[in-house]
Amino acid sequence: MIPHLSITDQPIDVAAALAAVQTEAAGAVNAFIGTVRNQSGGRPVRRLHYESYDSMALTQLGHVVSQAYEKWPMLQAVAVVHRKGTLALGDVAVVVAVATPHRAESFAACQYIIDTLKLVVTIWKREEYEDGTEWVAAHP
Amino acid sequence: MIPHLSITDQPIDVAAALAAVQTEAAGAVNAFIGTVRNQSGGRPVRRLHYESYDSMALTQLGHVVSQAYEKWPMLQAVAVVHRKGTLALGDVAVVVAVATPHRAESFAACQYIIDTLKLVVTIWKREEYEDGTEWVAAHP
Amino acid sequence: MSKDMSLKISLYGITREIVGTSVIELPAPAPATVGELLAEMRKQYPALGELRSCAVAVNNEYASNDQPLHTVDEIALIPPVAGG
Amino acid sequence: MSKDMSLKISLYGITREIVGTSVIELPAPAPATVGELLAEMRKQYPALGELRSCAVAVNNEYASNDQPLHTVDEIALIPPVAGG
Repeated sequence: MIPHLSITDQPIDVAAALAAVQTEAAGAVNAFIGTVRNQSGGRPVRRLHYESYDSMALTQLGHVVSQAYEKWPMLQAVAVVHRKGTLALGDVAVVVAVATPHRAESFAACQYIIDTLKLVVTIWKREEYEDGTEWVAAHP
Repeated sequence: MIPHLSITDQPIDVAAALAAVQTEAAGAVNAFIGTVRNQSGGRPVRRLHYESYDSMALTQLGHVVSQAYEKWPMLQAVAVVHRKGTLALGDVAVVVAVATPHRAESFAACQYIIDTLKLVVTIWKREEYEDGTEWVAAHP
Repeated sequence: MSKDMSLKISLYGITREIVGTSVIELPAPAPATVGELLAEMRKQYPALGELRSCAVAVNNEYASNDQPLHTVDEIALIPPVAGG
Repeated sequence: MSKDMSLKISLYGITREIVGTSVIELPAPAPATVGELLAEMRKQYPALGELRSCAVAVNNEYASNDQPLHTVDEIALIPPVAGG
């Protein structure tokens, strides 16, 4: 099944991402939904901005999902949607949804994809505080 | 935050369960969605029936969620909705959704809740095949 | 513990099918403990002994074999659960 | 590898802010490898050296230091990512 991967500047439709992976052959769906928190390291956040190098982000995301299919051959379907642009508190930044016949693998595969996505996918986050902004993780 | 726990004979509104746990304080939501598979142990399934001892199921579910709050004090919100009655292939049987400030704990807490729910919550499943029905897990 | 009491036992899933009703009343003298209740039910309905497990719940909690039973208790047989 | 070529480097996030533009063109003779490109960029923009990391991507893939560069390549600096 072709994975459903996208990077969008529109609000993420979580229900659509979940629907994209549900099949009658897979009894287990695990989904991770990352939303904008009102603080970061104890500092109040007002909103944030994601910048994406889209073509590379999708290429790398494709690699991550391929690796997941290799690790968990029972994977039936995967959807990953990442938001870019300006997000308000509570907005959905990313959704990862996977479907498997059995439960444990749905958790493991979903966690692998979000963990690896965060390491390699070319998206950058700039947090906006009361008194300025910062590119997250840029400096040691 | 009071957990959102219910057992219903109506179709489960997954989006509502997810919305019930999302807060601006919790950046991570993990959700497990169990759906009706078209086969069980290689045998084609036509549909299935869940029977529930509601008052005990909700009591035990409350215990499971309390244990999760003890194990993961950072848990911000939990929702569990279980369907009962007759379900068609692909129907959602159960949703567990949890919200935490950080990612790893959302996976761990959600998996703990669904794994433990399956051990102690008083709901019984009867699968219907081409040629009969069976109470799942009833016999050795 | 007096045995001069009756007990109502709720039945679900396969135990309901085995017993043929969703509530069974055991007249006095009824079993005084969970263990005695299970022994009595298995004697009357041998198919219960073929289940993978059969627990007893008292007032919505899983009960141990030595727990005493009272007429006012909400008692149920709990065959192997299969939610989720 | 000839150095008689120019390279276009795309910049994102904090590297875009440091360099002050989203695409920079390095005229011939341009760096011949990823390693040479990084050295040249860090010389021109010392603030790049203060980042936690700065990788180079060639045609949408992470590249090693010894990878050769060509005019037709899609080249980008990749500061520490922070998606999710």
